[in-house]
Amino acid sequence: MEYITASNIMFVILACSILFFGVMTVTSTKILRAATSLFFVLFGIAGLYLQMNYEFLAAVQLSVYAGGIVVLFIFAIFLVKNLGEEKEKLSKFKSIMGGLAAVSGLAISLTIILKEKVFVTADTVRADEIAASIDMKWVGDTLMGTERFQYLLPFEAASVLLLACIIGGLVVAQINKKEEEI
Amino acid sequence: MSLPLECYLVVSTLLFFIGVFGFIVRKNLISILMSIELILNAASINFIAFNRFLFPDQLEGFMYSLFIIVVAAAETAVAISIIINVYRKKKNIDVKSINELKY
Amino acid sequence: MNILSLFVIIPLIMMAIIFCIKGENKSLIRVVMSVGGLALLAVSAYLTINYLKLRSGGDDSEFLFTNTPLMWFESLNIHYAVGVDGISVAMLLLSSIIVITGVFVSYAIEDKVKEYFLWFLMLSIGVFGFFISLDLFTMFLFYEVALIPMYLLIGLWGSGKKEYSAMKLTLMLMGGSAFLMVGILGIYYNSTPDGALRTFNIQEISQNVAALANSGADMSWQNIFFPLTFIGFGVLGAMFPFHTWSPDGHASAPTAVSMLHAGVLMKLGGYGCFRVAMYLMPQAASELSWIFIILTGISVVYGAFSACVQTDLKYINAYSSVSHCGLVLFALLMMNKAAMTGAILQMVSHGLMTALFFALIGMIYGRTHTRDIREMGGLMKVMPVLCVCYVIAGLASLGLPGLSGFVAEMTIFVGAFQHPDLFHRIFVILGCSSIVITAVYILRVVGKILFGPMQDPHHETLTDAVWYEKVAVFSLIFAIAAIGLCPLWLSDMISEGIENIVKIF
Amino acid sequence: MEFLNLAPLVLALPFAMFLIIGLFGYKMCPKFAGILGTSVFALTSIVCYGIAIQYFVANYGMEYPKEVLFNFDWLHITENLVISIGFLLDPISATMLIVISTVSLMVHIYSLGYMHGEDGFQRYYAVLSLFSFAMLGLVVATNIFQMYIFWELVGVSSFLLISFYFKKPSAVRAAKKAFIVTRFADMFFLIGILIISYYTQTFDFGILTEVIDGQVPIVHETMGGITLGGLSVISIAVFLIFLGGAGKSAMFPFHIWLPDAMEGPTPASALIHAATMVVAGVYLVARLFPVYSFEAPEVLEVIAYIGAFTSIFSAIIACAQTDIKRVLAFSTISQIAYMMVALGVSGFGGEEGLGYTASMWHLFTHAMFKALLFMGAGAIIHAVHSNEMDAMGNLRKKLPITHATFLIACLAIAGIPPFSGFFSKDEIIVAAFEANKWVFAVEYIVAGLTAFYMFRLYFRIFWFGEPDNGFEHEPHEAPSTMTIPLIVLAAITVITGICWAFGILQFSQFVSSDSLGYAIETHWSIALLSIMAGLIGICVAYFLYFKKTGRPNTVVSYIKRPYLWAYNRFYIDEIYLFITNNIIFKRICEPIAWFDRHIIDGFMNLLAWFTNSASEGTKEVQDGNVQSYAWVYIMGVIVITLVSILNYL
Amino acid sequence: MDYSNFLIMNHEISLVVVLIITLLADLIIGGNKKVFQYLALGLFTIHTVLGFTQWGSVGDETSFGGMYITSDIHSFVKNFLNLGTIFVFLFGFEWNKTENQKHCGEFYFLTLSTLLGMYLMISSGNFLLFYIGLETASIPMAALVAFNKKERESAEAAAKYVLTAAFSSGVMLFGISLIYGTCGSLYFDEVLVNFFDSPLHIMATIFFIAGLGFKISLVPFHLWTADTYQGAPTAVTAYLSVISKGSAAFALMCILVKAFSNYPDVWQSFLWWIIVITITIGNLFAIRQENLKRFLAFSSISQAGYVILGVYTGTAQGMATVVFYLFIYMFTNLAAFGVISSIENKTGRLNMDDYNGLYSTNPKLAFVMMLAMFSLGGIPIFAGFFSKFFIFAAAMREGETLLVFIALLNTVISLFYYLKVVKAMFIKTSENPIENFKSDNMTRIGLFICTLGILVLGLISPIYEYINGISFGF
Repeated sequence: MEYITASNIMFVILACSILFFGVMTVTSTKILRAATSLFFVLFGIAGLYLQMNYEFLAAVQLSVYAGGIVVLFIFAIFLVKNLGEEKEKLSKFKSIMGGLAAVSGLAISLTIILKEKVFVTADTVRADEIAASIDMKWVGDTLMGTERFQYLLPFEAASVLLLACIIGGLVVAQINKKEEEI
Repeated sequence: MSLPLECYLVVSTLLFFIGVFGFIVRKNLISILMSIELILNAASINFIAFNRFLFPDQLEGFMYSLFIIVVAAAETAVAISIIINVYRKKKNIDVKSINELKY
Repeated sequence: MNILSLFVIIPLIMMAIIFCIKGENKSLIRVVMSVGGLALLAVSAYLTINYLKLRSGGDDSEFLFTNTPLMWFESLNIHYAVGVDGISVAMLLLSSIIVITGVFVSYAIEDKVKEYFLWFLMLSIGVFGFFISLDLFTMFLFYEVALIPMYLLIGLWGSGKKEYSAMKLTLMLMGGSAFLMVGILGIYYNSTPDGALRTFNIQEISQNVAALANSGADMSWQNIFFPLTFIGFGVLGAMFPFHTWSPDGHASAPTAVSMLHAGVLMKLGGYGCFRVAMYLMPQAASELSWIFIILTGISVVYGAFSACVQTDLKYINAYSSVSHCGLVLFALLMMNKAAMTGAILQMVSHGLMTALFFALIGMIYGRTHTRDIREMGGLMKVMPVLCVCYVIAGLASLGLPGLSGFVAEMTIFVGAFQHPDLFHRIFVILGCSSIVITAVYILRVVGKILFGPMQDPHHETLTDAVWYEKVAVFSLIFAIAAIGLCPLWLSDMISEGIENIVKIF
Repeated sequence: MEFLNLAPLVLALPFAMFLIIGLFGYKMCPKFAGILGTSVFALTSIVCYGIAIQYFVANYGMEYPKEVLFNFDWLHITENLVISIGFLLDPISATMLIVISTVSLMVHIYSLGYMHGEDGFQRYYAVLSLFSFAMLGLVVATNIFQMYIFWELVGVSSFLLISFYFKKPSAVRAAKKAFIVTRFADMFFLIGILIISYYTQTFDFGILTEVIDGQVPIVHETMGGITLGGLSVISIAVFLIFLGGAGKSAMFPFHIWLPDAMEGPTPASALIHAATMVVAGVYLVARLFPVYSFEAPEVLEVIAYIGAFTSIFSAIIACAQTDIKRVLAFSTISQIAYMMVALGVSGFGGEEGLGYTASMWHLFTHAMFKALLFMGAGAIIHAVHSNEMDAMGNLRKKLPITHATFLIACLAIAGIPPFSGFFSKDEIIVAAFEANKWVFAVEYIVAGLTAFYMFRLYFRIFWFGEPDNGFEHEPHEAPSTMTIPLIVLAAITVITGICWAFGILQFSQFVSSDSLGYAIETHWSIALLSIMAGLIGICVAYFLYFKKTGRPNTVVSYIKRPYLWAYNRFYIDEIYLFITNNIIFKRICEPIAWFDRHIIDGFMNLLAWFTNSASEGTKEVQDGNVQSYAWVYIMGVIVITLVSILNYL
Repeated sequence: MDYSNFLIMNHEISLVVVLIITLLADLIIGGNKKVFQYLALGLFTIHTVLGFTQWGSVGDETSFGGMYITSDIHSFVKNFLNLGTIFVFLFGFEWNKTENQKHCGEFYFLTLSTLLGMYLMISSGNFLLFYIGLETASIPMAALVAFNKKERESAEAAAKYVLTAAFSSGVMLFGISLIYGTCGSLYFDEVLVNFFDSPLHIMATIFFIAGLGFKISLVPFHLWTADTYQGAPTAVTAYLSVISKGSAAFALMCILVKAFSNYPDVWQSFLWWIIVITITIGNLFAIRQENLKRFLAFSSISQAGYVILGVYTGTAQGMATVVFYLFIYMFTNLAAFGVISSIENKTGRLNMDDYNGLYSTNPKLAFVMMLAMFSLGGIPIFAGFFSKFFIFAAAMREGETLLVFIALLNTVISLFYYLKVVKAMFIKTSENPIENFKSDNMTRIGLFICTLGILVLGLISPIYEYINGISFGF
């Protein structure tokens, strides 16, 4: 009975919604609806982060993911003519094959993960304490430091990645005049 | 008493395979890309959950999730531009339209 | 510089010169090739004489003319180490004879002469390098160097279904070398006592193996790697049932390539079988020899029987090679001095005589444009020189005394029959039956194409051999007869080499 | 002059001639080549005579020693087994030297005329020299392997001579047949050598045939008591060696090659297929006689039976042949079988060894008169251009010298005194009579048959009446190069017979099983019997063939079936043909070749095909759909995980 | 914060400098493609040369608290990646000048940024940096693949590539998350300590290697390879097949040694099977290919199998052979791509049938191609023989007789299709052969160096000995 706490109920609600909208994302016949479901999934995940006291991450998740990426999707959907209205039916064969892969994978992974006894020993109380004490400075230091467990280098690398991706994306998406004529 | 780690793992694993399922069954490229987001998020949840419950001393999983989000954004941008490119060539973004190269 | 390295260096220089010759200056290329070939022959003759001198001077080290091994890949302890014993000297002599005669026969090549000779030289480098190597790695390297030119030589200058044959030959031989590489690496890693430096040097490996065996170490690794190595080389030695590249390959190859391939390259198989497989893994060789005796015994008889009903001249000769080379391996497996000496003699003899055969077949084919024995007849009348030579080749092949084949076969039969085990002796008797079958197919051909009435009126106007063909053919016959009439120097030279090997069994 | 020192010349001269004429003959004028070959061989003959005579003279009345005139190592096979080339002189080799050099010289001379104008005249002489070299080398062999070497060489020169008219398919066939059949027998010879040498560790005749205390010690000690499948190894070995000899000497069932070998030039037949090479088998058995006699008497008995059977068998066939050379060929087989019988029934030492002496003596006389017969036949063929009896008849006036010499030879072979054949044959019959009555009976009948078919031949050629269609052109006597050898040989036939009759230079004084000379008493009782048989044969032949009558046909019509069988040589050739064509080629070679192309090679091609079709078959995996890629991907991960986990557990 | 940490990153820093200058130069002189290319190429060559000098060899160092690792072998690998990239640029020079290729500057920029990603991937000591490096190496690559904008194939190839890349990075992330969960850290050194063989570890490793296997194109994670190679511009294909694959293979080896080497059985057991099927499937698919780029794609899959054979051993010798193999493979495969791209640029022909009779019209190109094929097939005296031999030697040392045997049998199949190319060029004749032409100078320089490399690299033992001396393993 001690599991019935507000946060746990919250978790269940979030988990259910994540999974529900996840399923919706991959099954809904209308692509806009799928995008919306994806938005809710991401939203739910942000909720999970919040619940785990990682407010910063939740914020990033919301702003970048839900705010950026999903919007990108929606723009793309609109860019592609008529896609918004098209109905997408799942082919039976694919569903069976996909289901087979997903279910068997799920079965195996879950069995393995749940059988692992490592997690039981977790010191939850201490974890809660530390989680409660995360502040922005710590996050900032971690992101900007050069010591162990600090992430300046990946941060810098990610900047190159982003730059390259922007340029790459531009190159690919750029419309050549000649091409238009064709 | 908070819920055990396993709950999070179950959610993430389910989400992961929902994503996999989506990747395999969806018909158009953008939906497929969306399925990938599910997969990435599943991993993200894992990192966060592990960090939060098992190794709270450092922000490793936290940071990882952060970078996943960043990379996912970049990736999505490039992928969508490529999809648009495909659309221009084939007037279509059905996954079936990109199987000229085979065998 | 070590005299042995000349065998690799001379062809390399020749390659360089020919590579630098601008355009298709055929006559110049031919001159270069002939001069180089003669130089090789001279070097091998010089080597032989000096070798015999040194031996009679009482030098009894296992290998002569060794160099100080040049370190190549230090971490794997790979050296460039050369040296010869009587066996390698014999093989080198054989190779240089075949190469020079091959050059003369190749005068007939008119198309892409430059490329032809470049590949031809690469083949020769492989062959010579293989025989002088004392290091397993370089040996294997040269082995493969010798194999690959075959593909292009057959594919480009061959005849008939050349593409198929070239591919088949290359793939099967490379399949063999796949076996071989495992075997060589297996030897390399297993032959060393714990803690000692691993080595590719044949002599050192042999000593190490002996030391291991004496110390009672587990030698069962040999049971894996001996068959692999033996089969690996056996493929090239046309051992049943891995011989089927040989008929197709030889049939499609251009004349000189057939000569070189059957005359020398197939000898690499036999040489490798004992220099690597048997010499380095004597325990397994004794234990497992029976399997291969059965296989090679089958080869001997089977090849001969198959040759009896072939209609293509080259097929007949190819199957005859299967039979003769089978005899080589068969004799090697008897593992006594006499039989092994016979085996090496047989290699030399078969090399010469099959080269002669292929040369003659090529010349006949070049004139009649057919190799089908049903379409020829009575050629003796129009080209007596070639045909008499063909008869001599045939007689050598069926073991006429006074020609090399007899010496080799008799040494093998008598030697092999000294084996104390009844099973082996029975197989020797089986092997003896091949001499009859050989007579059948040789005479069948001689009777059909050289004797009898003319089959095709167009053949009436054919011409006899031209000078370079005569040079090639006569020198081969001279060598065959020289060995056949006075075999003692050769057989003694070889058996001295064998002595070192036999004592480890 | 010490001829023994010239021994190397005996081998060297003919070999040199072979090389010289063979390599440069095509540049010489044919006549020069012929005369060169002949004269050099004449020199060789002189050396041979000199050696033989000196040997016999020097040792007359004593035990004839085995003298090794020279012996050098040719090939070391093992420490003990060394093949050497040498010159062994003992009574039988000395006799053979005489036989070979005489007949060969005669043939050399004869061929000058007979082969005149033929294509390949030089080639003929080259091969003739090779043959002489090989045959001489064979008889003087100091060890069994040297013998084998020259054995092979005579085989090949026989092949080359039979196929001399290489444009004639029948000649080529005959040559192949001769070579392959003898080669088949040689294989047994080789195996026999292998077995003997394996145990005794020697090839040397001197050691192998050394007799001490009624046994051959080296053989007895190393091989005695060892059995294989119930047979003693000695018997097996020496029987195999005998088989080798049987092949060369055309014993049943290896006899089939000899009649066909008559396709070669007639002088070559005279030399090789009548006088010298074919008796190599007899010589071989005689050479190893002590081993047979002491260590394997049962084999000797088998030899006697085989000989007896062969002799009657071929004599019967000879009666029905119409080709004169074939008649002579079968007669040769029959006569060689006689010699074999003689060896087979012989004991060892002194009178016991009568068969041995008789065999060698018959070998000698037979060589002379059979060569004579062949050369006579050659002269006849030369005259009428046909081998068939039907094309002949009534030739006695046209070919007087041939007729006379031929008659002498016929009388000799029919066993009519005082010609040489009578004595040699008589001794054989005596020896047979003393050893084995069955064999005696057979040989006795054969003596009669011999007289019959020889005189059938004689009458048919020289009397009978001219052929129905007349001659193509008028027959005339051969040139002197051909008639002189006839006369010489006829003279030898007569003189040796008379010498024997008067007991001068009796053969048994020179050749005996134990190398000690002894005197032979003619057994007149048996001799009379055999003369009777000969006379009866002659009478029958006279009755049937003296004049052209219907009598032969009448007789034939009585015995139609046997006659047909005999005429077709009891279908042995057909059986062989069946075996080679239908069994060896069709049932063995072709299936093997098929197996090789389709199963072994097919397997390799199958591998290639399999790889290719695997390649084709798997291409659907890559169907171009990125989702199926992902499916494969994730399934790969799942399967690998599953397998790894199961593996881990 | 200690910025001195950056000081050991000589390669990366100089590359970033080149990257920035290129970007700027593109803005300024991008219109003049020739000058721009010379500039970029020159700069990058300087960077490469610097890498080979003393300045480039940093020695064994770590910085950022173990996040970044470098050593001589890392430097060497980076150097040869540079070298390979130079070849790619040389072969792409002509293509970049064409009208269709409007984004010459971006081509250089993107290529160099992926190269930077590979540097980081190789040198990472932490899964996060590794991930970033991997993504930097693969996402811009998708854009590169789509560079042939006129061709439908290029777009399709890019789409397949990017989707599969994203999918596989998802799988890999899931694996890394589990590794994190079980080992408690993302630093390799800590993973090494905490890693053991529980089912979860095994699963995590498999997910992780699957993600990386995508880049090395191991079967069954390889299916994108052929399509992408075929559709991508030839220069990019070359880059993908050599540089990208090589760096990933080396990274895999580093991680396996650095992070998972305490329980090698965990990964060896399934790598064994992956090697077998990779080599086999690669060969089987290559047999029937007609398009040469597609053909080389499958050939590179099977080559990857051989590389992993060396990785599989996990020993220092194994690493030496892997690096040596990749080094040789770079020269060899790039020579092949050089020929293909020069012919494609001139005639646009790519099929094996088009190459019929090439020797009679363009003997030099045919000769280079033949050498490349022989070297790929492992024929002595060409360099490929040595690299294969050493790989097998390394594997045999671990007693993997069966594996080596299977791999060797597969070389026979591979020889079959390599010889098919040789056959087309030398033996077959054609009605309509590729006419004789002169390649541009850049291609010729590149091909010349590659040919030289094929011919002599194997024979020069110090190279292997050097690599062997600086390798590490467990």
